[in-house]
Amino acid sequence: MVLGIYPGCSLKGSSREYTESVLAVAKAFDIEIKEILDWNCCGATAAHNLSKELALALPARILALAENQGLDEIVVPCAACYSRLSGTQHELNQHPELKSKVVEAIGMEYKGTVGILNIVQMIDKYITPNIESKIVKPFDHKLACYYGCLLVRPKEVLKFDREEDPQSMDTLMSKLGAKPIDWAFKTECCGAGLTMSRTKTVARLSGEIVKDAADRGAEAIIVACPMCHSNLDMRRKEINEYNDQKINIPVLYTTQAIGLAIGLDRESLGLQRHFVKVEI
Amino acid sequence: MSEFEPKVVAFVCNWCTYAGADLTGTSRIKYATNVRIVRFPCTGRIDYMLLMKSFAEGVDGIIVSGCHPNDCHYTSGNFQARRRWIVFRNLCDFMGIDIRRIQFSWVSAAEGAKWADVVNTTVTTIRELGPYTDYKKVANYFEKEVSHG
Amino acid sequence: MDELKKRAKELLETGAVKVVIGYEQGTGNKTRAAFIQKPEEVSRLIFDSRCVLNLAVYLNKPEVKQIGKPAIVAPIPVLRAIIQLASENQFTDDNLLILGITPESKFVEFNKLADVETYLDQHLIEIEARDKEILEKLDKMSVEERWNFWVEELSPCFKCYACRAACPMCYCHRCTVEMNQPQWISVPSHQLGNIEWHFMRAMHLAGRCVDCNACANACPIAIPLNLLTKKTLEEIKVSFGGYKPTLTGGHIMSTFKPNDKENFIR
Amino acid sequence: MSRIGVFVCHCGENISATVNCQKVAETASGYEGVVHSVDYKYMCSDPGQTLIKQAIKDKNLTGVVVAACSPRMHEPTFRKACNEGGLNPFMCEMANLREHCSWVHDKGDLTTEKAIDVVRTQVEKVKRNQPLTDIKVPVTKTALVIGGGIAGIQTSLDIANCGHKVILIEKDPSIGGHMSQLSETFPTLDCSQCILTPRMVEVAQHPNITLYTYAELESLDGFIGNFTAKIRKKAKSIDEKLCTGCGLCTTKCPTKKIPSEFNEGLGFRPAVYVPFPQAVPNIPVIDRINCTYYIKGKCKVCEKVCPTKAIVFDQEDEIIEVAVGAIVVATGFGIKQPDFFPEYGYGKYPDVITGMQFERLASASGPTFGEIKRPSDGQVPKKIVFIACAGSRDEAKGIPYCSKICCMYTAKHAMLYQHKVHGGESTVFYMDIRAAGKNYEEFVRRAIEEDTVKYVRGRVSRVYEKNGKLIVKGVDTLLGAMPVEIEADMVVLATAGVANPGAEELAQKLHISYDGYKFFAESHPKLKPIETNTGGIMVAGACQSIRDIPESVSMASGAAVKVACLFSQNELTREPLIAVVNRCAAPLYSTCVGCFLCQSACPYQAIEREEIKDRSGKLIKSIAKVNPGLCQGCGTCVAFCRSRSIDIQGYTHDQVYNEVMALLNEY
Repeated sequence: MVLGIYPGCSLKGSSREYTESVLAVAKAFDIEIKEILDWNCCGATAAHNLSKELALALPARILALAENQGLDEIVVPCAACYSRLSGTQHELNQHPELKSKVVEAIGMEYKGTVGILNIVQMIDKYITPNIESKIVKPFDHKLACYYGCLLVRPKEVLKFDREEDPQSMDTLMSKLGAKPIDWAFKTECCGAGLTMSRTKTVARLSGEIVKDAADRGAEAIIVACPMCHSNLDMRRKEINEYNDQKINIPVLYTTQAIGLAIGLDRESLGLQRHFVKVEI
Repeated sequence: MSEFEPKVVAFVCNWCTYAGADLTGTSRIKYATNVRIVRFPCTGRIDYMLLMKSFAEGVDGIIVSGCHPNDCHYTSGNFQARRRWIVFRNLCDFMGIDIRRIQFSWVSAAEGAKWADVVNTTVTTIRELGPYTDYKKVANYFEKEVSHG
Repeated sequence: MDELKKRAKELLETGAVKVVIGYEQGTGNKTRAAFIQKPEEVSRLIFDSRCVLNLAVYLNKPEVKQIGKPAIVAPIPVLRAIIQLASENQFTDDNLLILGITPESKFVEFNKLADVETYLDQHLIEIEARDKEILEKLDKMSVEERWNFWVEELSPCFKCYACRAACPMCYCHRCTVEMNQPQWISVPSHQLGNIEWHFMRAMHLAGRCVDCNACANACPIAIPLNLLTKKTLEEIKVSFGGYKPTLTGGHIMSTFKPNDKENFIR
Repeated sequence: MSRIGVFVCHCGENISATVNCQKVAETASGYEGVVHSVDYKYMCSDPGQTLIKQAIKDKNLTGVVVAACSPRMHEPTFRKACNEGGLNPFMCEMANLREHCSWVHDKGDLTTEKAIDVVRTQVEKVKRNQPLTDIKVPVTKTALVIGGGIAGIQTSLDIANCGHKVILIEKDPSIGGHMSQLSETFPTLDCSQCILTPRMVEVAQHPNITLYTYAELESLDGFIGNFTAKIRKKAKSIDEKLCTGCGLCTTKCPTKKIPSEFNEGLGFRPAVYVPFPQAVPNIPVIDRINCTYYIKGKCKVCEKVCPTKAIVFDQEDEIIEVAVGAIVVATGFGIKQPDFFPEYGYGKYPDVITGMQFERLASASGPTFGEIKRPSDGQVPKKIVFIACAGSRDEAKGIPYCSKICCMYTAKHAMLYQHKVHGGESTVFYMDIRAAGKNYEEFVRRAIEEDTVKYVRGRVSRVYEKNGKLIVKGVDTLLGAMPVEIEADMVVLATAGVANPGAEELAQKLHISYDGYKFFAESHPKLKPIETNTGGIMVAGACQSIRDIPESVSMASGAAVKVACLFSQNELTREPLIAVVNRCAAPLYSTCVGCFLCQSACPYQAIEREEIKDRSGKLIKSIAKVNPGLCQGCGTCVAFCRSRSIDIQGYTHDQVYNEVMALLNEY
């Protein structure tokens, strides 16, 4: 079983532990992960502010690379990259004239047939079915599953989970033996890309999220997006200042939670890289 | 030689365009005399072969007009007609029949002025295009080849 | 093929059907329709790429109906025609047995029309690339050029109506071309009447044509008249999302969507 | 051989000012078949009409062309004159020389030429006209009303009071519909049941009304004036003739904890039940899905206690067949249900309720006897939030339309809350306030100004629970989109009104059309809002689109008038301008090949299947047949028929073809 991966910038930089945990979990489930060679930026939030064609061409090139490298299906762990890639595929499939324009721009053959999975879909499809027998240490904790904005939106494109009240991560965590809490901030904004430029805003937005999770007794927050992770974890100092309260519940990637449940080595999951110590 | 006077025939539905053309009259809005109106109960009744026969008999331009979408007296005759027109017009074009000579329009019973405008612009267009000699040449084979025999 | 022959024989022997309609070697390099009524004659049956006749055309003929329940050898275009005809109320499950042939020349028997319909979902009507090219070429011409093209192509037509006879969808008892009150189609086989005839034929087949090319194959002077029906096929695809023969009815040209798009109505 | 008379009218000077009428008449006199051609000042005047009648007699005319004004103006006049002159009225055609010629063109040869052309076309057309007679269709003077809500009740009473028989069917055990569930009604705040129940009783007692509750339409055949309806009377498991409505069974039934539909799940009912105390008829039904006897095979407590032995466990559904002449569909609306608002926590938090549930809380006959208590713990909510447009006007929820009644009932709810909970605080989140209606805007102002309901213009993004409170998170767009968070004890959602579940299926049984939201489609959005496209079937109330009570009632009375009009005559007279399928000699019988593609093209389901059989009854062929009761004469089928086997009277192929040919070929 071979699966392509598009890491994107975060997974190679600030969120290396996400990559590490994805690879570690994949390995444990005999999934061979092949990185797309020569990949480029997905365009993130900047490209579509500049030019629509650019915003489509960047992800299209990545998808074309995957096709040309013989990958039928890829996993895109970053929610933002995932949104860009699947959005582009959808748009180009809908509009043949845009497609031919973009194909000309990237100078590569592009069919638009690669299967694109976000991390939750990937887990759902390839890991969940075999997980029960592999669990060595049930992840018996109260967890706040935090989806953020991009993982399940827009509905028309993703056709995955309920956009206003998603459930997929909660279901997954229950399977690990955890107790997901019912809370109010599942899809609230974490501040996203403002993490550098307007730290105060991020502290306020992420602060509300962390506080609600803590108030409801969550022992950890589970995320599926490197940006969410950065804001909730790396900005904890600012968050605690905003809340005027020391909250030290850790923020874990879905893959890290799985890794812990199936008894993988903590270091292989990159847990030591977190700002908020992971002590569960 | 006098100026070319296009022959234009209009196929219209009774409930919207025919009534709209009545309103043009009651409002005394003038338009070109070149048009002859044929009344049908509904655009759904308009037979595309009548359009073909009209060209064969020497018209230079055709207007087909009925109720706006959703206004059909029979609720959906115009929707049925529209679908037929889309294919008809495409096939005409494919066979080299000059579709600039067929004007389709929605003219409601309240659009007297629009009717005058549709007629006038169609007549002007046809005047510029000139007589439909291509079709006439094909249609008049009788005169050319047989009548002297 | 052997499988098909075996089954055909069986069917005739048991009396399950009275006739097997299939293909056989004709004169020269041509194939023709075979109407096998005796089990020992099934060896005459053949199937290869030369079998382009749409056999469905015979199903509606009174002479064939008289014989009794038929089984029909049916490659994809015939299957499509059968479903279209069934949707037009021309026959039901009870009076037909279908010996299907897949594009890979494999034999597959269908017991129910509904199964044929499901099977055809994998074989939607698709205009061949070669024909698409010709259509595109014509599209690129000016109106005058297209007009001249068709006047020239159609002028040798002498209205033998082989196209009509070969078409499974042309099963009217009285064709409009034979009406004289009013005279819809100019009688002499001259350009005008030819244009009118072929135009009307294409319109009548719009949304019903199964793209079997039987009409063009039948034309003794090789007029590419299937281009006309292919054009309607293409237009219906562009404007209404295309169609496939379906038992549940809802013919594409006798239904509509309130939001059908056009750009020419003022 | 045709003998046509042409009558050219001057219309005073209206025509003759620009058209040389004399020349028109002279030219026409030269046409083949024209035996009489005159011009006259006013054809529509008495002397003018006499001219026509006289000529018909004197010249033995077989057809008449009146060249005058628009046929839309005077066609009936001249057809009548012809009839009086002894000519079939459909042998008269009009050439429109006024609206389409003299009024729109200047005086000149071209104008006269056009007039001549127009007359010529009509001469050629009328030569091919056929004498036609009006179509008569008998009428069964009984109406079927489907749905016993306020619309169905009103229409039944109105029709019955006109002296006609009515069969009213209702799928629930009692009539009353949604209105019976309401507490008070806007904009007067009078008690809903107080005004409704007398009408319910009137229905039950009316000698002209037959009421079947717990009954649904099974199938419908026929056409206007002549329908046959099959009605399924679902088994109540009660002998209605024996039951006295004493209610002993309902009090003794051991299965008591079934969520009451009438109370929107806020209260309970037993397995044998009447939905509410004022139910009409006051006869219980056994809910077989929840009844212990039907589940486990024993119990029969009700049977033991029933003093009249009215319980019949083995009763079966009964199908009855009735003949009716007209149908009024008044099946009402539905309310969008849970899972639709995960972000508002509906279904998750017991104190997030729908507007209809609030009605039950506020109703004196409701589960709390009119006290506003929250479902979770029975406490009186000190703070309440109403969310308008919960689903309505929301593309993302698939309901782009406005549910129309919510602005008003939300104002009413807030008002009732303020009246009942002194010192309570109510907030309404809204998009726009749509209070168009008599005394409606005033009502909303009263809620805001006198009852101090706080209105916040903005949407709510989420409702969640924290420390036992519901946090309503929204935005105030009038304060520069400021985020607002309100702690509430209870939240009421003004859920979107939707089509009744099953509307689509019913529409298919009735052969009426419905829109994308499954609301039944009216025949014309402006001028025929009550009729459907199927002759003889009307719609009333919220099944056509969401309506409030006054609108439903007016529509119901309107539908009753339509039915009464239909029933005012013994036979329906219809213009014979309808489609016909040709018939000819054997072996063809008809040129129709029975492809039935015309069926899907017909907007009126007027095309039926006719089976031609030989003497032994063997089917020879199936061909199309036009039902003259249903055909409206649009001719869409005609243009669609490949073999031209179907034609439309008054606009036949022969007529229009020759009309066009005459237009183009001068002779």
